[in-house]
Amino acid sequence: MSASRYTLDDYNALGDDDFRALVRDFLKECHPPELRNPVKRLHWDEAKPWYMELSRHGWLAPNWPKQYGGMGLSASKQLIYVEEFENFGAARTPDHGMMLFGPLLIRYGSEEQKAHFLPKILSGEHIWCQGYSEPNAGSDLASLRTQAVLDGDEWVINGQKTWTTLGGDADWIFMLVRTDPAAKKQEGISFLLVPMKSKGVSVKPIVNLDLQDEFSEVFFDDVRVPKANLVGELNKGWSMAKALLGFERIFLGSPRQSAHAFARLKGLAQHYGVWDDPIVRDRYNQLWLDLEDHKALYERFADILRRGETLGADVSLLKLNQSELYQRISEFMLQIAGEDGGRLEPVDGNADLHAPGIFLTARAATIYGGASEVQRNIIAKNVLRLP
Amino acid sequence: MSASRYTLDDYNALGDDDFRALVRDFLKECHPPELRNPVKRLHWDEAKPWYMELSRHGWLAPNWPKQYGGMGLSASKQLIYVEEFENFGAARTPDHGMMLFGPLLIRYGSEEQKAHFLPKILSGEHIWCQGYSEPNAGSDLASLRTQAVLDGDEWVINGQKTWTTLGGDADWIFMLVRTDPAAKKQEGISFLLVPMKSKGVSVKPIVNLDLQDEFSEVFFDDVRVPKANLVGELNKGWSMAKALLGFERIFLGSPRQSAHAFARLKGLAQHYGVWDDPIVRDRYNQLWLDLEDHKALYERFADILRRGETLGADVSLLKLNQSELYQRISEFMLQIAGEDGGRLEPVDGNADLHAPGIFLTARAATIYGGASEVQRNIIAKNVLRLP
Amino acid sequence: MALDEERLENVRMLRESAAAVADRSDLSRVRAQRFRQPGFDRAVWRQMGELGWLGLRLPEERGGAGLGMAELIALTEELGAALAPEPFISALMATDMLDGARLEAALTGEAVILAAWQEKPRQLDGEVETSFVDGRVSGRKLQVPMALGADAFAVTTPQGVAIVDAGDPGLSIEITPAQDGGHWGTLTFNGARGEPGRAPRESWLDEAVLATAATLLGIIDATLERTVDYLNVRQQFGVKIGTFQALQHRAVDLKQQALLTRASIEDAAAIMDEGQGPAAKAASSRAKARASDAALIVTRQAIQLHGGIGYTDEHDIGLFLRKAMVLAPSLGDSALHRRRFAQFQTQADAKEGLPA
Amino acid sequence: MALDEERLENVRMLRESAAAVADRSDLSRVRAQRFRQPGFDRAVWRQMGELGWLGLRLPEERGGAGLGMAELIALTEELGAALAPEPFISALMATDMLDGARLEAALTGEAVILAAWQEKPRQLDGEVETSFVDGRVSGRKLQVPMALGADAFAVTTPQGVAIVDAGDPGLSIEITPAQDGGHWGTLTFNGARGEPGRAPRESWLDEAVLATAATLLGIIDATLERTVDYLNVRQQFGVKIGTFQALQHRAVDLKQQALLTRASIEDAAAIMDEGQGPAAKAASSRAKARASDAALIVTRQAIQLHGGIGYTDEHDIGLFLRKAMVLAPSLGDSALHRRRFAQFQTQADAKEGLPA
Repeated sequence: MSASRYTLDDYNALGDDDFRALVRDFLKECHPPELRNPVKRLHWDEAKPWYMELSRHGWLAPNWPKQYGGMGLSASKQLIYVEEFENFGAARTPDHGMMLFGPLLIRYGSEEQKAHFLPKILSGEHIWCQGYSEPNAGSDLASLRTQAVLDGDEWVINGQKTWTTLGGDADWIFMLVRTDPAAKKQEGISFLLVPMKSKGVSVKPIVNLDLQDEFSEVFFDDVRVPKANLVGELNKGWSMAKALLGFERIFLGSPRQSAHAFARLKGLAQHYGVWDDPIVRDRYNQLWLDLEDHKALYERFADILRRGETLGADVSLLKLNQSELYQRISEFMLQIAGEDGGRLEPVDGNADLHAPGIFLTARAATIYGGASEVQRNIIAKNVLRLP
Repeated sequence: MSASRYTLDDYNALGDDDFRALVRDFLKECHPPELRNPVKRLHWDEAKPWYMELSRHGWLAPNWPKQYGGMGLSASKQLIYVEEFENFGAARTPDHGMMLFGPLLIRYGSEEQKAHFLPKILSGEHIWCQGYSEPNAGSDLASLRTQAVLDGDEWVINGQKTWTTLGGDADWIFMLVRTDPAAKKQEGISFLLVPMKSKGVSVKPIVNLDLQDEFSEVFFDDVRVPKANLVGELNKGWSMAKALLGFERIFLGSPRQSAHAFARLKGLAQHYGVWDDPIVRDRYNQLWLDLEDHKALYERFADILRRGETLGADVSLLKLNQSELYQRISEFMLQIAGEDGGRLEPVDGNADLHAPGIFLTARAATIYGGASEVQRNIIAKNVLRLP
Repeated sequence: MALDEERLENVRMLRESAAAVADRSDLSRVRAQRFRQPGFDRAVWRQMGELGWLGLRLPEERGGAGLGMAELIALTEELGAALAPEPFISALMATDMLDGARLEAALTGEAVILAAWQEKPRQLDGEVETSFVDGRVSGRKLQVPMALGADAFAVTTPQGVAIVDAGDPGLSIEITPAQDGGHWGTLTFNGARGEPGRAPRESWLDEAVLATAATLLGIIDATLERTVDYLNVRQQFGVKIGTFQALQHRAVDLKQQALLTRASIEDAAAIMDEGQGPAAKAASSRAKARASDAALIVTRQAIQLHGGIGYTDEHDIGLFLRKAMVLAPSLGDSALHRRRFAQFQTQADAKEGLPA
Repeated sequence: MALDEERLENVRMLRESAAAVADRSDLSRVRAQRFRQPGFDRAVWRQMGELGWLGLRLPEERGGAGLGMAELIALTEELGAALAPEPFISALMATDMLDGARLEAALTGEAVILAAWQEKPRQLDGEVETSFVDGRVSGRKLQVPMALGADAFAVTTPQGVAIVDAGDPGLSIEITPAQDGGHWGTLTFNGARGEPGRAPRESWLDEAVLATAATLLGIIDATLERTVDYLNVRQQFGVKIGTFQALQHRAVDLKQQALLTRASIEDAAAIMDEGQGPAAKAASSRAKARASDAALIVTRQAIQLHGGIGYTDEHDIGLFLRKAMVLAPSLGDSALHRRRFAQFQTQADAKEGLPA
């Protein structure tokens, strides 16, 4: 990692406003302009220049401690980092290694594992993908069936993962596997690391409803990896994965998607000549108010993190609210577009005017990361304490 | 019963249009003007003149066969009768004897029972109320607990009924009682007739949310009635009551309430100076469309009756739709009224402008006659065939 | 209002033959055609001609079947349920404007002749500006479905209808690919050679509106059938997801929309079969407003109820959503038709002496 | 944004003392007062004075407690949860306009002095026309809550504030009974004798708006608590109705509204505690729009979830609906505040240089 004027020893020593200014300057100077506000999730070959630029400045892993090459940001600084990246329209890189796997390895991995894997994430040598979901365990992760059986010094893995983001781009997969078939529910699940080039691993892209292919299915057919690729304690994978979800859960409820869509509403209504229609304006105001209230709600949860406390089960309400608001906005966009709501491609190639694209993309928001139905079950039981 | 020019031997011989004209003329000439469009359900002392007028012309019981003193109307003529009464804003009399009890007695009662009770309903000597609901069996009638035990030649009744319409005005109650406590669910329930003046019967009015008292609780404390007051077969009361619900079920879905509320919307919006507000008008148009579609849906079910066929489980959808539409209209009225939405009494004594009154009354529509939740359960199982 | 025996039999037969031409349970033909040009099947088109569908509403003396709106909506409903890609309604609109050999070719399915009437987005009633002078057509027409597959177009102008061949050098066609795998054409006429056609019947546009609403009804019902089937099969947490009360109740709400849409459409068909006038216009707009909204509600919820698999292009349920995205705004979206309903219903009520 | 320790302690203490004055778990006092005149409790009023509530927002140099909006909304939230009938917010508005002995009597709770500012239905900002010339007040003021219990009114006029005694022969009060068991007064001044008062602080009206929103939040939370308790107790078909997934999910939707309302209100309080301007006005309107809508949604659904018993006047849950019916449109309904939010937020964003 080569230093730059953006590489500091202690980012947390800056005031919030100074740090925010630093992030803004960094993005302005270093973010590849052509990758700003991408209409789809970038593949590794597209995102690589930006990934390597982040790496060069030591800005890849805001959430990792300094000692492992991260930025070591406090919770409140992490939120600023994310906010500014979102506001700027920064492209997401294949970031599962930084966001999910890194923190897990730092907390549960052996010293050897940390020393081996973490630097390779930061250098761009290893791109990671995540293997949690399975075809029949969408919102019901506990019922996963991909098995790993110990055979001598090796785990033998058979099964299938799905909804793996950018699976085809990854060098490694961190995955949950069933290691004790007799155990029930969340017990008997372990955390394994598998090279994607292993014999018996195959990847099949999933074409989404919005005709993008960021997800894939990953198949495991007698895939063998060394026993040492287990992370943490045997059969405790589920609790480990869950413990790490804490910080991630607020991001699922970030106003980003809704704000992004909302910001396009006025221009869309103007393009279609309905901005002065009072009925359109009233609906616009309703959604505006919903968005501002959602931001206020988000700040309440962010405050909890800023105070160094743990998020409760009610953070599910945040994700629920954001995903449904995002959809309402996208449905209004479709309505504004009139006949163009049926277009396959953007008007004049302008993604900001592509209501049907945003509408279709938004369909996923209430399904992934725990479907709305499951979120409501969780809230009913764990927040409202209903029987 | 004294005849009049409205008393015909065979109403069904008239064409539909002619019959409709007859009903209109009848109402115009015979309905007491001061009782038209009442804001609340009339008590017996208020409704009596109208009841006796109906009786005088032989128009009390449209649904009973001619031989028992009814009008003997075909299904299609009954619908016209009801429609015109609703359109005119005719006052409802205490009509449980005609609408529910009479048909049941005609179908299941002994000749002696019919000869004794039916004429007294038509003459106004007996006013009947219904004893089905119980405090812990609102939408779950099968779990009713009021018991009747045979002691020699008498039934001894203990328990409580609730939501009895105009219980305090009635001379008799027709009720469902549990006669076999060992039987499960709908089995073991019988149909009994009880004089309201019996020792041990007491009535307590229920004040509604809209501060009216049309309902009451009826308590039974060792009430004794002759064994002969059983109607039909022992332990078959539930099936009998249910068999008679067929025709009644379409009335729960009649557009009447929604149409009545909708017809007041424009005047209300004009009174509050918002009729020209495009947002108000758009909502008005939405509800207008909903109402017209509901009427079309109602006609589909009415056609089934006109063809002499039986209504299926999907008639629940009609009740569900009407009650929720009625509420949406009433909620819009409340919104239009602004601060007057908090008024206890009508503006200038004009019930048409009393949005909060209609709003509160409408709350009941999704609760009585099978709550919306129960209707949805029924439809899911019996119409959609979900598990 | 209810149909007599003969018409019930027409409807039954039309539904049956529709099922044979376009199978609602097998969408492989639909998948094979999508995102290709022209995006529909000439063989199927000729079959439609043989079955008399292309002249379904045309009087018998003009070579049509002379059937009513009740029959037309039954047919388009079935075509909707099977997601048939053929531009059937646009062709029906065109047939109304044809005569002689053109008409015959259109009725047999030999030729595909489509209506080109719309000049602005969100247009339904109102003036058109395309000119037809000295046998030459100049102007611009929008939203012609599957325009690439057409042999000719029936073009509305203030000077009367002009029939223009698709290959005319004075006509250029710009194609916009659509979410349902089809496309629509923007036609620019620059002195294209036109033959005179005939003025369509007054009810022409409202019939197309209602037929489109019925297509959406077919989509709604097919989507709901497939979704209920899925709820009866898919397991989660060890039980069928159809046992979850929240999903049951949501399915009921969708059924409610389906039933209201059907009631609205069949009511409108009955009113239109009785005659023209503001009541008929109001009814067709009411039906289209309901169908457009209901179709988007039902197809959106169907994706949600299918969960992750519903978000893949591989699963057929998404095809219904895409079709609804194209047809809900086509020939007027719900906002347009709500306003139009209110306008014409007010006229109709005034005519009947009801208080406005 | 988060409150410091001292203010958190203020809030905690206010909530505690509020619970002692107005118990959210026992509504017998509320029932005893409703549909009676004046409809609230002088003893409770004096208690409010002793606790310093009536001068909560007033600067210390004017004899007030000098507390912030975060404290005020905590207090009115608790009063809302207990359905306290006292016209607390109207009195707070009036105190802002008082001086000298009047102020002292108002602060101690000795006197009930209420604000008379509104002249048209659905009015918030905008001109008033009541005149105050040569010590005489003439004009008409609407919607003064619990006016029959007032000793005097603080009346806004273009010529400055006038304080008018309730018994003044130039003042007639017409009473409108309200659904919550209270009432409001329409005051007609016909040359009534007025003493000059003082101009209220600029933020005066927005503070009352936000305090009313917080009252609605109290109603929402108390309604939801009671409803969830009921779902945990009531049995049907042999099980607790709280086990029904459809009811669970609906309760979650209500919780969502409750949480959004709280976020909106506490956010607005923080913004208003930072200073005045369009952002503060936008925030108070946003909170009131949310609270008004959410309160009606939650209280309506609470009746439904209680079933038949919820439709009786005997059950307390209906009292919350009635209160919401009065307060949701009070000081501007959601439609008014949505427009006002958009207007001021546009100004605030322009000030910050954000794209409009």
